[in-house]
Amino acid sequence: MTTTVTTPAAGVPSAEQEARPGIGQVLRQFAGRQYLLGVLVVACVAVGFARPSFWGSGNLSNVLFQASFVGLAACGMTLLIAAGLLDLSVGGVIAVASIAVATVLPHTTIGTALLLALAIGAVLGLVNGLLVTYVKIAPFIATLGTLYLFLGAAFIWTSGKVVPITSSKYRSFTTGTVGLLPVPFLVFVVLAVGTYFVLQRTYFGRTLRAFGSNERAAVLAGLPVNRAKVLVFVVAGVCFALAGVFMAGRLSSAEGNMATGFEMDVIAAVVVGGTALRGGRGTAFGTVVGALLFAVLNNALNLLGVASYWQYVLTGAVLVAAIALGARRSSAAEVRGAG
Amino acid sequence: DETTDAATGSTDTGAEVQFEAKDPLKIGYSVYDLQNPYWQSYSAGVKAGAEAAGIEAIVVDQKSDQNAQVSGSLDLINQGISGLIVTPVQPSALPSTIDAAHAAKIPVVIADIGTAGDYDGYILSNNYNGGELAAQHVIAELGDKPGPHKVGVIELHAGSVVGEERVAGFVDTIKANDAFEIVSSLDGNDTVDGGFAAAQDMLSANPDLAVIYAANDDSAIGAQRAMETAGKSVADGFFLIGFDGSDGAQDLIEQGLMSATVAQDPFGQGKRAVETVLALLDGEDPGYDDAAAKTVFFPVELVTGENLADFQAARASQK
Amino acid sequence: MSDTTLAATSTADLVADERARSAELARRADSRRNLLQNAGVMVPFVLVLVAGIAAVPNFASGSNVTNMLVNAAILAIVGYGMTLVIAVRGIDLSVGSAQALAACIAASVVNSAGPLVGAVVGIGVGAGLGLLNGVIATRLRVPGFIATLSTMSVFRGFVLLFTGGAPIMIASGGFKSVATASVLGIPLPFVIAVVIGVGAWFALDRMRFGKHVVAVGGSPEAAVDTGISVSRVILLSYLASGAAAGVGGVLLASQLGVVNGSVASGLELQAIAIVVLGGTSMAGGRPRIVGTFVAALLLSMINSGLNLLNVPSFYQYVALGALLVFALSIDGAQRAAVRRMLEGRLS
Amino acid sequence: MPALLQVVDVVQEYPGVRALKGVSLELAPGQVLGLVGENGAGKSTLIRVLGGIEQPVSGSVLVGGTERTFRSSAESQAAGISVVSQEFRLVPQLSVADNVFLGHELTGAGVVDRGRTRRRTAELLDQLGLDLDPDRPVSSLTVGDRQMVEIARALSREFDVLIMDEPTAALNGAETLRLHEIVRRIAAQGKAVVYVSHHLDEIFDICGDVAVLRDGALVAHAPTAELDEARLVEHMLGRKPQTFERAGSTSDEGAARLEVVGLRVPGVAEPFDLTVRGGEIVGLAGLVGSGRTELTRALFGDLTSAGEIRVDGKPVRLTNPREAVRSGVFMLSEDRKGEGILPHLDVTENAMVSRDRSSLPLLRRLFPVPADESAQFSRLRADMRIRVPHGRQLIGNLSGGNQQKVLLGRALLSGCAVLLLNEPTRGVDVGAKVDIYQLIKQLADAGVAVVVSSSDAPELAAIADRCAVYFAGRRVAELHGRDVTEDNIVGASVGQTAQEATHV
Ligand SMILES: Nc1ncnc2c1ncn2[C@@H]1O[C@H](COP(=O)(O)OP(=O)(O)OP(=O)(O)O)[C@@H](O)[C@H]1O
Ligand SMILES: Nc1ncnc2c1ncn2[C@@H]1O[C@H](COP(=O)(O)OP(=O)(O)OP(=O)(O)O)[C@@H](O)[C@H]1O
Ligand SMILES: O[C@@H]1[C@@H](O)[C@H](O)OC[C@H]1O
Ligand SMILES: [Mg+2]
Ligand SMILES: [Mg+2]
Repeated sequence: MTTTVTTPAAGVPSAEQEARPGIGQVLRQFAGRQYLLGVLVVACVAVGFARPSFWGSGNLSNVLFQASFVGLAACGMTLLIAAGLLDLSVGGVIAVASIAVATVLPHTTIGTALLLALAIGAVLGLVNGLLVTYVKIAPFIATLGTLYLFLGAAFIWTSGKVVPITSSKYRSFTTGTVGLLPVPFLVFVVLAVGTYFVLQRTYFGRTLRAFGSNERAAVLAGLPVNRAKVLVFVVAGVCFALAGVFMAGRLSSAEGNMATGFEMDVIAAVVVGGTALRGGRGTAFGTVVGALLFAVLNNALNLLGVASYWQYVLTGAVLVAAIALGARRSSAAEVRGAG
Repeated sequence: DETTDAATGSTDTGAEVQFEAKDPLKIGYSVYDLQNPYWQSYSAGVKAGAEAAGIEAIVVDQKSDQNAQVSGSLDLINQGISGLIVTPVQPSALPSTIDAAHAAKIPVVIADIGTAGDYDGYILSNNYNGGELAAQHVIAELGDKPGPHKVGVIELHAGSVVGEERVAGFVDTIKANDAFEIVSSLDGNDTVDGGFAAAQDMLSANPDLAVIYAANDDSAIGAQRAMETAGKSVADGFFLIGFDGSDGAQDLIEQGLMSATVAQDPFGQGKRAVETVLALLDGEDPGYDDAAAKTVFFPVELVTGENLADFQAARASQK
Repeated sequence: MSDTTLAATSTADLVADERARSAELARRADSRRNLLQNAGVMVPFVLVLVAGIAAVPNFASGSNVTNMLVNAAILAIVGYGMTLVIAVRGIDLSVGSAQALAACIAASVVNSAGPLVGAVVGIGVGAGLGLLNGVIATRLRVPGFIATLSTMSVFRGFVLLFTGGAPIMIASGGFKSVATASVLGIPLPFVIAVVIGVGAWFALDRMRFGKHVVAVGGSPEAAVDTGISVSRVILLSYLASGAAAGVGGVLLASQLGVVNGSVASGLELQAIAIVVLGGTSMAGGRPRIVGTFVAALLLSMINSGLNLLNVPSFYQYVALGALLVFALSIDGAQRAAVRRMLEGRLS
Repeated sequence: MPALLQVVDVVQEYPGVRALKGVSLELAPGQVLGLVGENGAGKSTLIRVLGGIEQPVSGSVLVGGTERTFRSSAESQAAGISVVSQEFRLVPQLSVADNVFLGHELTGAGVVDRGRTRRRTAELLDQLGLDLDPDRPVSSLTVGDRQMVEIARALSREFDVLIMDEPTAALNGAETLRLHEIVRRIAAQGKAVVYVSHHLDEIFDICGDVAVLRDGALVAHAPTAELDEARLVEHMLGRKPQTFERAGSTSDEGAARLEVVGLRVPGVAEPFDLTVRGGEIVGLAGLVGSGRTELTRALFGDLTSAGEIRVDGKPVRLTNPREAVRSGVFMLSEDRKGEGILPHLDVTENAMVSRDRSSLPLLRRLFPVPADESAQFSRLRADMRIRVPHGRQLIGNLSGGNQQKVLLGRALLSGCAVLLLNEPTRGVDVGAKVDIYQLIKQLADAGVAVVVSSSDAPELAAIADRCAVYFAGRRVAELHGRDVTEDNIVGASVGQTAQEATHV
């Protein structure tokens, strides 16, 4: 048997050099995100090539409107999903908050109506938060239950009727544009930046990601897990209500059905954007791209005149293709030790 | 420049809008939901109307989504159409769409369901009247037999505009008659499986149910199957009435499995909607039944086993 | 510490006793936890059952019981597949569309080639769609949520294209009677659901495949390290889910006698709901077929009970929501109790 | 002698890390090879390559002289390699028996033969001297028992080469000795064993040869007989080891920071009394199951307990960990993966989550300031020699020992009055251990009351001023000052003191 004994090398242990994240790694991470953005850009260019009217200001603002409704709600959902939670009651919260706006608008100022909507979003979010945190019901079922509860409340409140919004001031505020950009889109961008900030730059966001990653460890680290859980549902409720505020303006009305099925669009935008359902991490930037991607896709199918039934097929197929392409490249995104 | 800022939502105030036909002449139809046979016929009618006029029709499906109603209509406007036909999932959401269309000098014709805003034409099926027709038929057939006859109603999805009217027309008429009692009114979700489940449960709760009125044909078709399972049959005097006059319902009536359906004329309405748009573009009178409300009325008719053949013949000649 | 062998032996005895004592404690805590966890959905089930019988007229009537059992059966079968997928940390949002496509193709094949061929083709279609989901999730590495969200749309498109949006009436009386037939007074679909359920339970609890499912869902790293082919297990789970949707689709076609492209929409939420209600954890690794089965019955009873009471649709939303929350809050309270009890364990 | 297993120039890389820089090794039948090295040296990486869990960037693995590429763990197993990995790879939801035979179930037609599985498992466990019900779900097992199940699993397979990555990290002395017996027997059967441990005495006990990895490179490979512990450590660290000197025992004057009177903890037989003064390090010793863990959990509000707890003289009611932290108590769990790391967060955040912010400037108290936090982390990294390329690395990508160091950093930053440490240096290399002891000592000197619960008797002997020894939920001994020795602790732990009643 050979015996190789090298003498211990004197020197600085390598761990002491202050290494920053390798430039390669930063690039790779960025490319991981850029990738979806790339898909989005390619999609826009391709559609614009086939249908130049895609770049028309009217069309762009239409796309941005669509992206904003989903996106506003998706900001709240991003926080929830990063925390390993979920809220299916989006459609219910939007309905109740919007109906409230539509109901009080004739009697008060727009500002008051808005505040009322956001307050309702917060209260309904609180209900979800308490059920999940203290009654300890799985988020999926708790919020499925409250979805029905809120929808029922909305229908009962309005007797199933539509509550019209006649205030033209409200409508022009919620559907107005600043330059080329729709107001809700601007709000969405601000909210997305805020979401990024909350998630990455605050102790609250860190707590969310911490218990989304390993709840038991977060509790033992002394983090205010319960409070954060309740709070994130409240914040999400406010985001949903905000989406409702603008949606109601666009529809000039509010009613129980106004956002049925919306929860799936919202969750899809978040997940496609790259926030994994298992929690622990979230990307607000991805959510913005995800929301835009869906809006562009739907718009493109209409502009290209794709027949309805084929739209179902193509929507799904494009989505799979887009994600599959990227998934190969960034499969290393799985987190070790997250079993 | 045809592109408009479609989202400003500013309301045109009364001023007469000058329409302008663009070249090539295309019209757009934003349809409620193509999963439903009724709207399939409607859209076929629009296409037929366009073809007859030698123009192109672009159809966009809202897929029952209110937001898609708005964005889909705007997508059409942004494609340089000359006329817009909309069947709104949510009529109250129409005004901003209409404003955008008008800004692009495009006339807007509302196809069924309901209106809001400054529309240029409205093609309407009389849903309340349809409910009345269904009730009157039941009363005529059963009214003198000793009652009270138990009646079940299958509603459209919660919050449906036309559903409310269809149910109201029926219920108001039936309630006025002592021989009938409405014992159950359930949501059939506008679908075959929804209608099945609702009928199943109302038959369980009321084994002596005598009448089911379903507010659309898909749910009536589901209800028929539930009746069969529960051992009820039209042949034995049970009454099953649907709404729409869809092909599926006609088949069941022909086989003696369904009593009647309140037929609307979606195909005819679609054609008429196109004609209305073209007339507006040409500055001609579209021939409204109610000029003040810019409305064209489409009557509904009751189709039973007896008049089915005539009905079908009339419909065939229409195409 | 210069003690003799005598002290050493009694020391060993002491240690052994101590071990035995704590093992016994842990064992008892385990079995009690199992018992309570299994009881999870049973409590609301029994409550609703009793309330239904006591307060809802005709709830226990023959026809209503049959209806509830058949509806529960069709839902439960889809739920079994979903249980499997969720147990491996996946999710299948496409079950509704897959069921619709299977039902419509089955219906048209029944009309052209007879009931048996139709049924087989329907199930085969479901399995094929499930396989497609599995391939997308494993080979293309698309997360299950996105994969099946996409195919939910794709399959719905397929079925609408296939039917052209028109209903397909099934002519064969024999086929339609499957849903209404009964064996010894028990509806056939229910018997089928029980048989499949027993099979699924056996496969999960007693077979190699089941151990692998639990491993992949419970600890993917452990599964990889022990040489289990994780992607094969995931693929098979999606396949099973599709096949289950296919079976459900065939039964649905038989029950409805007429199907069109829009049947079974929203089924995915119901299916996931019963799976979670039944105690299968979304975190993976705990498939609970029996729970899924009981939860399907529970949901079917709730739906039917509310209809029998003729609760207006607006209030049905509220009632269903309240019942779901209530049912799970009982479950949550139980779990909290178990947790408290488990804290007594030595570690 | 033909080599059973050969590793030729294996290189493995992760983003930003070259974990193996061309390692070559040979294993002969009957050989027991010790594999040692600092935390993050690449031991586990090498093992993952051999186990087929990771594919190397370059280099080859030869089994019986023929080159093999393992694309999965199944392929490595088929080639006769059986691995006990450092991180537990058990499925908590499955029973002990199912876990042991996971991946190579005893089946007929796909149906698991439960009887045979149970019997074979019982035999294997018996061999390991463990009396454990094969039907128990793994979720209910103690860490030590889980370790044994892992070992049983490795033994249950057919193998020519057995590789064990820190198998004794969670075992007590008796169990360790039994495992050594088994290793010797296996070697005697002509099979080869690779044995990783940070307990160098073990290496000298059972390994014929030892290979030393440093920074991904093989720096030494020699018969154990040619080395002594000091030289081995020198090879590992690339420098002379420091030694930990316990400063003279602390005076008894410090104020009591933690006072516990009559605390009743479920699962612990006797009410619990304890007083810890600031600056004092109190050890809790005892076998697994003795109740140590429960005590620390109860003191951290993680177990419901009744009785009196005072922190700095103020009575506190601790019903959850959050309250405990707010009252100035912090605890580090022994379950690193399950209850310690936040896998999706980077090492800096993992170290900072519990940081005491009360004395920070306002901005930092309201928001985490990246520059400040990375400075903090750099300090920790230097103090504890954490091997990590940068502060943004995810903690899951660190070696086990380095994860442990980050968690210790978390505890150190918690700014608590009372620090409860469970197995603080489990899996930590010899060099870093000394650094960590130093840090704990510093913390105590700064006035913190430290309670260290450990199954590592030498560790307690090294740092504890006082040591309470538990047996079956009873305090059987309390050792002071010079009496805090390895022998005394071990003796008391197995109950001898219970009979002799020397102290108490
Ligand atoms: N980690 C935890 N585990 C279990 N229960 C907890 C936990 N943290 C908090 N709780 C419970 O939730 C309640 C509210 O908790 P919260 O997280 O708001 O902590 P807090 O002590 O009130 O912190 P703060 O005063 O900063 O809000 C607590 O009184 C406690 O009963
Ligand atoms: N998946 C990964 N991604 C990035 N770096 C990794 C990954 N796995 C391991 N490393 C790095 O590779 C190096 C070697 O790690 P390894 O686990 O082999 O160390 P080890 O010798 O087993 O240490 P310990 O004694 O602490 O277990 C470490 O620097 C570690 O951070
Ligand atoms: O039957 C149709 C109904 O389903 C739809 O909702 O509205 C119009 C109808 O005629
Ligand atoms: Mg608080
Ligand atoms: Mg290691």
